[in-house]
Amino acid sequence: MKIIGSVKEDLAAEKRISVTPDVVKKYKDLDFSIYLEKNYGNHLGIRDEEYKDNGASLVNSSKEVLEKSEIVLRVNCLSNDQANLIKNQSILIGQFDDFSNKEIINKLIKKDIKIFSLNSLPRITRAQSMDVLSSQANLAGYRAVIESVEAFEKAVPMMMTAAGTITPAKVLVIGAGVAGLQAIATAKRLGGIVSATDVRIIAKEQVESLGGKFLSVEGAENLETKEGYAKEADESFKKKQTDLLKNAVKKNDIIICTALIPGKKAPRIISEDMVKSMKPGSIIYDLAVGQGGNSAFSEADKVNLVNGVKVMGVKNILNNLPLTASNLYAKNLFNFVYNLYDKKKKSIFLNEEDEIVSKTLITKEL
Amino acid sequence: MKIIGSVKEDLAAEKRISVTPDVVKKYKDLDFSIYLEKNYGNHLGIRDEEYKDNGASLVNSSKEVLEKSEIVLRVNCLSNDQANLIKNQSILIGQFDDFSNKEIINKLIKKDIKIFSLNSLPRITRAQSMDVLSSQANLAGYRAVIESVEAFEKAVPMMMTAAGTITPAKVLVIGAGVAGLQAIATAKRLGGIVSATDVRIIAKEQVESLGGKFLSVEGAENLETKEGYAKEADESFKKKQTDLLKNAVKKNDIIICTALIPGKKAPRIISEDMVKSMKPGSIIYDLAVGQGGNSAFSEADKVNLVNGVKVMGVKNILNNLPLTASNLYAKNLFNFVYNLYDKKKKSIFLNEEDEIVSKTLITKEL
Amino acid sequence: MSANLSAIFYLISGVLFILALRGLSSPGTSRRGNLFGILGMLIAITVTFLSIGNFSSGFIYVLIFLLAGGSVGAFIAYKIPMTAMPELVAGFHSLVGLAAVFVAISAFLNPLAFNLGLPGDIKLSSLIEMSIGAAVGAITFSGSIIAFLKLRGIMSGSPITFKGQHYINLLLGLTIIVLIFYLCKNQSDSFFWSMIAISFLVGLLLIIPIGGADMPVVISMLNSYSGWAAAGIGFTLENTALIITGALVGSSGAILSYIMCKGMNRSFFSVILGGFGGTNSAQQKDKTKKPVKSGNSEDAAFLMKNASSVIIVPGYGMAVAQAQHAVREMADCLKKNGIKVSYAVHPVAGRMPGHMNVLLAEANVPYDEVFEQENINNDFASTDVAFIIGANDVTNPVAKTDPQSPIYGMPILDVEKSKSVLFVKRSLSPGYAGIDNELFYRDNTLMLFADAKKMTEEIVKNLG
Amino acid sequence: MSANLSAIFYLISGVLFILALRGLSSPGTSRRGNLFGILGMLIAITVTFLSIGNFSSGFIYVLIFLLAGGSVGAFIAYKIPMTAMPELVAGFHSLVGLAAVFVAISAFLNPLAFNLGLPGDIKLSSLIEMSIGAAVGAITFSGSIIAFLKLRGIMSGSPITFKGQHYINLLLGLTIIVLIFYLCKNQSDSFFWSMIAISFLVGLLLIIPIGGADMPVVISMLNSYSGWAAAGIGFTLENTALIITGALVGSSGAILSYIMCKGMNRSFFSVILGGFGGTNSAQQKDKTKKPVKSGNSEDAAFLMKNASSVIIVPGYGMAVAQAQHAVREMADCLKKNGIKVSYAVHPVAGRMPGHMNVLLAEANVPYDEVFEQENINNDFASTDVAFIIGANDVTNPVAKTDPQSPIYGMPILDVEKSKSVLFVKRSLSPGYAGIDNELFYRDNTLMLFADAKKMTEEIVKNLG
Amino acid sequence: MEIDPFIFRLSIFILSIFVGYYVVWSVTPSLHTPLMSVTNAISSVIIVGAIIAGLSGNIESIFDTSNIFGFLAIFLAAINIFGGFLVTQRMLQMYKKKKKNK
Amino acid sequence: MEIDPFIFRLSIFILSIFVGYYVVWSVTPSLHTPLMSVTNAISSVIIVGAIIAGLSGNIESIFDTSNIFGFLAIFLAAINIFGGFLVTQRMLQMYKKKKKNK
Ligand SMILES: NC(=O)c1ccc[n+]([C@@H]2O[C@H](COP(=O)([O-])OP(=O)(O)OC[C@H]3O[C@@H](n4cnc5c(N)ncnc54)[C@H](OP(=O)(O)O)[C@@H]3O)[C@@H](O)[C@H]2O)c1
Ligand SMILES: NC(=O)c1ccc[n+]([C@@H]2O[C@H](COP(=O)([O-])OP(=O)(O)OC[C@H]3O[C@@H](n4cnc5c(N)ncnc54)[C@H](OP(=O)(O)O)[C@@H]3O)[C@@H](O)[C@H]2O)c1
Ligand SMILES: NC(=O)c1ccc[n+]([C@@H]2O[C@H](COP(=O)([O-])OP(=O)(O)OC[C@H]3O[C@@H](n4cnc5c(N)ncnc54)[C@H](O)[C@@H]3O)[C@@H](O)[C@H]2O)c1
Ligand SMILES: NC(=O)c1ccc[n+]([C@@H]2O[C@H](COP(=O)([O-])OP(=O)(O)OC[C@H]3O[C@@H](n4cnc5c(N)ncnc54)[C@H](O)[C@@H]3O)[C@@H](O)[C@H]2O)c1
Repeated sequence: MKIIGSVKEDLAAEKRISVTPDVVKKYKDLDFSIYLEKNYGNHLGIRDEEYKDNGASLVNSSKEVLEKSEIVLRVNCLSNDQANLIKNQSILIGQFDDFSNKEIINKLIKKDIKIFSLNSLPRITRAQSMDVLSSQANLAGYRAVIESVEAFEKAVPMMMTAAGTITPAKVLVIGAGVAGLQAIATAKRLGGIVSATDVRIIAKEQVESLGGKFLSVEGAENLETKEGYAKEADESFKKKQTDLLKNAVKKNDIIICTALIPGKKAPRIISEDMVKSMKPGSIIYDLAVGQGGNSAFSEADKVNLVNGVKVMGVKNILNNLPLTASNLYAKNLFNFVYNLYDKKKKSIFLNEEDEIVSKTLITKEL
Repeated sequence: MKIIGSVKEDLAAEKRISVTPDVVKKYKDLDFSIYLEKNYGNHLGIRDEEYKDNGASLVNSSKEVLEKSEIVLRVNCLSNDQANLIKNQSILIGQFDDFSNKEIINKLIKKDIKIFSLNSLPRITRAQSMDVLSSQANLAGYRAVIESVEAFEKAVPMMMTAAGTITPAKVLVIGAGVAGLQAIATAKRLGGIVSATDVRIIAKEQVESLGGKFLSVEGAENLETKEGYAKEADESFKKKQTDLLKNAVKKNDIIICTALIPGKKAPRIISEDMVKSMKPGSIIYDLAVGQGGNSAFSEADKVNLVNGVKVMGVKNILNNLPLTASNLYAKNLFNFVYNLYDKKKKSIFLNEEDEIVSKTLITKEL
Repeated sequence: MSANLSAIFYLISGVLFILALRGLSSPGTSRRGNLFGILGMLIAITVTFLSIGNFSSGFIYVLIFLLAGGSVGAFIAYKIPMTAMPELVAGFHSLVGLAAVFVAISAFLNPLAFNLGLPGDIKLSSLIEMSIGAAVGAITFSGSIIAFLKLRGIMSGSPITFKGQHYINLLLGLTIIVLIFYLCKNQSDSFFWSMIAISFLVGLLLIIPIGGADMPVVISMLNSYSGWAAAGIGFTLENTALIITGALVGSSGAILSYIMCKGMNRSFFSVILGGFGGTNSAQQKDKTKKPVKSGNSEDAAFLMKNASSVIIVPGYGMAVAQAQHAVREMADCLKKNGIKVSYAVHPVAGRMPGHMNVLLAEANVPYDEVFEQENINNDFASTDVAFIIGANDVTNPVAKTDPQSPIYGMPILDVEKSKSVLFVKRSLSPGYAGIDNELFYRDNTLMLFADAKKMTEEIVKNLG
Repeated sequence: MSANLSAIFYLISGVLFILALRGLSSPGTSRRGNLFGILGMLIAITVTFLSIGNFSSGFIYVLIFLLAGGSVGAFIAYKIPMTAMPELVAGFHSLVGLAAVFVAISAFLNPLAFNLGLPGDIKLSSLIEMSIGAAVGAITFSGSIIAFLKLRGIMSGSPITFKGQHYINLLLGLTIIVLIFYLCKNQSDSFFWSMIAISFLVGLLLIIPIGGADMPVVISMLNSYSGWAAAGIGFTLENTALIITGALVGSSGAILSYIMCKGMNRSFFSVILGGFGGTNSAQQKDKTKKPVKSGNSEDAAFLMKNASSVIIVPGYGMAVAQAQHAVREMADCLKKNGIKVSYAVHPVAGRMPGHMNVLLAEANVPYDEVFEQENINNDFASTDVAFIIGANDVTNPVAKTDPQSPIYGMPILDVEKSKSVLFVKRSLSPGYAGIDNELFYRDNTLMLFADAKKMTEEIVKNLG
Repeated sequence: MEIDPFIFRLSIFILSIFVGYYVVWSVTPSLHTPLMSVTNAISSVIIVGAIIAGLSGNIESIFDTSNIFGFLAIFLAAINIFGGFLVTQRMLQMYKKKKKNK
Repeated sequence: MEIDPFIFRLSIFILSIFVGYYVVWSVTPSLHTPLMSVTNAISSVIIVGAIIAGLSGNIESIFDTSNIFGFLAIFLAAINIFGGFLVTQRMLQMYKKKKKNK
């Protein structure tokens, strides 16, 4: 198992890549061979030469790559055609979604392909370096703020000038997970007045550790699971949260939504009324739009203008930051492969006792 | 002279407005009457009611406003039609350009209209509160960075993460005037590594006072005029600057151009070669594009992709920040009117001995 | 009272004096310290009475003089304006010096009464001790008089130097030693009197060349002298109280003047030798003689610690020095002490619109402590300290008064209305507008000449 | 040698001892201080020889014992490992105490030789002084022995308390006083000997209940006792050197132990009375008895000031405490002293990717001082101080060694390789991963228990 | 083998110098002036000598020159004692008031 | 009217206490151990008493019990003197080395 390959994604939907020239070098150090489809990184300004210089082989068609590779690296799931081409018993690593990719996954399992979905990576310390959810959400949080500020028709920081004072923009971050925290940090940097809310009580300290203000829902129990994710809230909690947010939403200029419960539809937190209560010119950026959205009126890849409020959401915000996102993603993949690699035997060995292996491996048909 | 009016601008080219609800109140305190064209601030989310609540009268047509007003407030020059409608001997205040507005200005002068162009405001301490160039350039600097960062496909701040380190983006600001300084501040805030260059030596201290690094052209004389603007540089200086910048440009990810010599075509500072020497994915934002641009390939309101480098420039960047910009602009105008207002006589009095009056008044045909 | 018992009481009064000085070294205990001092003095005087024991008619005279002096002293203490403190202390010193001389003379004239032998046949050691006491006392007296006159303004405060002054002083000092030597040999009155006379002269010559600015150091130095004089007399009279107290005052005075020199960044010797004072005042003359009060970080810390509200006015200098973090930290310290802190940001402070906001935000100053000019200008009048850091033009009242000035008409921050104004800047040089700021010369202004960051950091240290 | 001359020399040696202690109060002058001490001792011994003046054969014996003792002392001083310092000092104390007892006994047996009267008819004052000297000396001796045994580990370090111990001590103390009283009345040997015996007992009982952690305070306290004992003997022998030095050592020891208590945040009395020590060690027992070295800001400042390079390792605690500005300021101070400062940022420090970068950027830490783990991990070995502020998991070596641990396999910062490791955190509680960090218990680790911001600010103060 | 009391006095003198040195070493600058003034007041302990001088000699001739000098010295020292302590008191009162404002 | 020398000694004693108090008041914590060790060494000035005790009595009977106690005391104190100062020296040496590294 020493041949790693990667083919181009569907550029219309995905600009990220799974292999960067940097990691090619790292794979080579472990004696892997790398096959990439030609023009693999062209759309990001990465020329084929850069890959070649680092030791990758570039081949003309995706077919060739898939037929050769024993390990295939992906961002998204393979297309149907690609699934047909991939070698039996090979390993496929990427971010796969149980729901939307069901058919293809079933097909691949039939071909006895070992599918590792990094979406199911356990949130344990050792897995941090492979945690694509973290690495990508982090960038998503940053980017959401940048895009919101760009869309915002006022200046964010406070400026006391001879022509009067510009009051600082108020930014509310809903959900203080990885994406939310980075959003807080970025908004703070730009000089916004930042507050945030979350169902997990521990988030309070974390928000404050970034200089943000935490809006606590009174009497909230701690809705954190052992794994560090959020549990679904009950009705009484939701009611209290709504009351709290009704007020907060009205006063804020920019709202970044990142609330999420893994495996569930995203909680609806901002109602239509709340959106309408905001000042014209305000922004709602809904990062959870892919999971159904935290806010009313949010639609993927659209900007909806509601009473002068821009409600925005992008399905794949990382397409707007593809270079950095790919760098991190490719490193995550490398670290994952490295974990599969037996340093003594100098080859891939799937240790099923390893939580990281067992939890990410999709073995049964869905 | 107690009737002030303002009509809508050409919304295609200008989103800023000259009168905000806030300043209406201030004018009323001085017993002015305010006439505005209906839907005056609609495009910015300001409803006519807000103006009315503060005491302005909203009339149905621009014609009515122009015929009634003794003082007309503008952002840009009047259109030909409007120039025909404006009352003889009235006062017109705004930002007018000797070159592009020549004909209209001549027409107005013939109608014995007192035209004040705030572009010619002397940069004296007392005039700071009316200085539209400053107030607008300040916002332009901020906005240029926000837009560049949005266009930039990588993250700006340094992040050391489990998936590897994101190196901070390098930002170079050319020209450390009002716009440049605010650009430096904004880029610093976002975590960029910021350097800047200018011909005025005093700018070094100012750049450093914002935490930026100053790139000094060796042996540069001080090219500052008494009025605090820049002088044109000689050839030997330009050569030295080019050498310095050749290196710097290559290393930077984002370049914000703000260099300007008043009344002259903007200096060409970044050559075609320099642009091409940059990494793919880099950004050049040319704020001086309206005056001819500091950079090769920069064109107003276009994004040119040159070897993967995005060269951007907007003619009126303030259209992207119209609310804040209008707030400041309207206050500047108010302060200007207030300066014309004789507190004892409680009326407008044009004191020609006042530098502010004499320098801004266009008396002769161009 | 037995000699042993009185010796013990003298020891106690000495200890009380130690506790007095100790108390004075920190504000919290200072008042108690003063009480210890009073108590010590009371004990010393009472014990002296008791140990002499002969309540003859002389006793009444002693009481009369004591009370007369006391009332004069009390009167002066109550009448004197607080601003005249330095010259008052100088004046008092001269009295101690003179008293020491008188006691020495008395002992010299009537050694028997003091157990020192017979007139004309005084014990050698006593004679030496008494001469030293008298000489130092005389120097203290005349030196203090000069210091008093200079501080009072009766004599020009500027240093009066002349060529060879150090040599003359040296010569006179040697003369005193020679005179004492002969006095010991001959026990002749004339040597004694001339020694005292020359000592008076030395006192004059020592202080005349020292400039007014250095007077506090001089006073402390004279204080020290008066201590040594008392100690000398103490040895003569074999009195422990005098010895302990004299040594205490002598050394603490010397140390104090050393500390003060250090605080002013002046060399101890250049102050004491006086000649160097000249350079300093020459500079002052250039500045068209307007006097400026300048302080150090400790003064600033003290003023702010005792304030109930402080307004910080940042300007371009704070940006240049990148002092924003230090300023924030200073504000934190103040707030911890329950002092209200706000920031007043002038619309054109700095060199770009919103310059100060950028920096304050960077230092994480909460937005609700930052006020624009219009909203805070009225608060200065009810504020104890305006802390102006690297700002200048934006506080210059000339903008309100002088139509000729380039900044006429600009609204300014009314910092001068607060009780004390602290200006942190490196020099008296003007700001962007290039005009002098008369606030620097006001009575309630204290200039803190230093780089903004360094000064603020030092203030933080002294606040802690 | 005349009594006067030797008195003067004794005074000089006393002054030298003062200068010795003074020197020891700051690192720069400490070595000179020690020399002063040696010089003072040399003078005291020489003068004693000269003033006795009869160089009989006894003199030879004195020399023999002196040299014998000296060689033993020198031998111990060279052989002892640096880590055994505390018990060494305790051991030495016991010797001083015993020596004082011996001298007192000698004086009691042969008062004539000391000018104290005849055996059985010793001067009252001398008898009292000598008894006090002997009693305090005996307490010092036996107390120091216990301290020594506890520190050496021969005796359990945990405090041994029993009911009514304070009453027993009180009773014994009263007994001593009564015995001295009767001794003065009867001058009977037996009272003298029993008094000494009971004093030994008191020493044992005083120290036994005190826990090992408080031993440094105890040693300093015993130091003080030995001083008082020497002073007591000094009064008996009418020897100024002994009086000055004894008082000096006595009071400085007492103050030092007070300061140490303050530094450890313990009440002076609870330490000295011993009973309270129990509570403390109970806590320690919970922590499975692993000893932790904890220090204060001054220790940290001292360590860093004397380092040539410092690596700062920030963690989530720095973020919680919002200590980034203070940390930056600390780094500035260090850099001003020519110390190299870098920051080591672990990829998962904090609670979000890049958490530390956000904060360091906010505090304006230059990018080129911030290193990611891979690039700086090798530098720890050549670094003097690793300053870990609010980080925990990211430094936990268990990640390398224990496959069972939840953080096994995570790359960690090798902070333990640097010469000293400072941990700023509020307690011994674990970090995010919930596991204990064995670094806390290492020999080259100093824990600084406090809020990160407060501690850093204090360190800054102590650096300045 | 009695020791000359002078030696004792010398010891006392020297130790007092040390005490004086240490006692003011760490004083706050803002207390310099009151400290100076209290030191000044204390230095008028010279009055002890003055009283001795005033009361020296026979009971009859209390107006010997030496006595007169003594009386003058008492007068001067007394001014200093009262003036010095009271003025210090006043100064310190000021500090106290400021504090209370808080 | 001679004063009892005891009073002088008492004065000296009390003043020394003050000096002791002040002299260590501001010591750096890191110097606590060396300071303690030097104080310990200094306290062995008790050797002065020991020498007197050892040499007391007639020249013939130098092995009186009292002398023997004296000799023992000399021995003990001597250990302390040498040991104490040398060990302090060693400790301080460490500090110095660290400094030089800079
Ligand atoms: N805000 C804007 O947009 C803008 C733009 C252009 C001009 N201006 C003008 O700039 C001025 C702003 O007023 P301002 O009060 O902020 O500044 P300022 O009047 O220029 O005064 C700044 C002061 O800071 C001191 N300083 C400089 N470096 C320092 C350092 N490292 N440490 C301590 N002090 C330092 C200087 O005195 P020393 O040299 O004695 O230290 C100087 O007097 C106004 O006149 C305004 O009109 C403003
Ligand atoms: N970076 C990420 O993206 C991310 C995300 C999730 C989890 N994590 C995990 O978080 C951990 C990060 O490691 P770390 O070393 O930064 O943090 P850590 O191991 O959680 O340790 C933080 C320490 O800071 C101390 N602390 C808290 N508040 C403090 C205060 N105010 N002052 C002083 N100390 C304070 C705590 O000890 P006391 O209570 O004794 O003071 C605690 O032991 C890793 O286990 C990592 O896996 C990281
Ligand atoms: N559009 C994109 O391209 C893109 C990219 C990355 C991440 N994301 C999305 O961003 C979101 C956040 O990602 P993450 O990694 O930070 O997830 P996360 O699980 O770390 O954080 C989600 C946070 O929301 C909180 N939360 C859950 N229910 C809540 C409620 N009712 N009210 C308030 N808070 C609630 C949770 O406690 C948690 O802190 C997800 O929806 C993720 O899919 C989108
Ligand atoms: N596009 C827009 O909507 C918009 C809005 C506001 C301002 N602007 C433009 O932004 C620019 C800057 O405005 P400003 O108010 O800061 O002007 P400014 O005069 O304050 O600053 C211009 C700076 O450029 C420097 N400079 C001149 N020649 C240079 C050279 N050869 N090399 C380096 N530096 C040089 C000058 O010294 C000066 O510091 C202008 O071109 C202005 O028109 C554009």
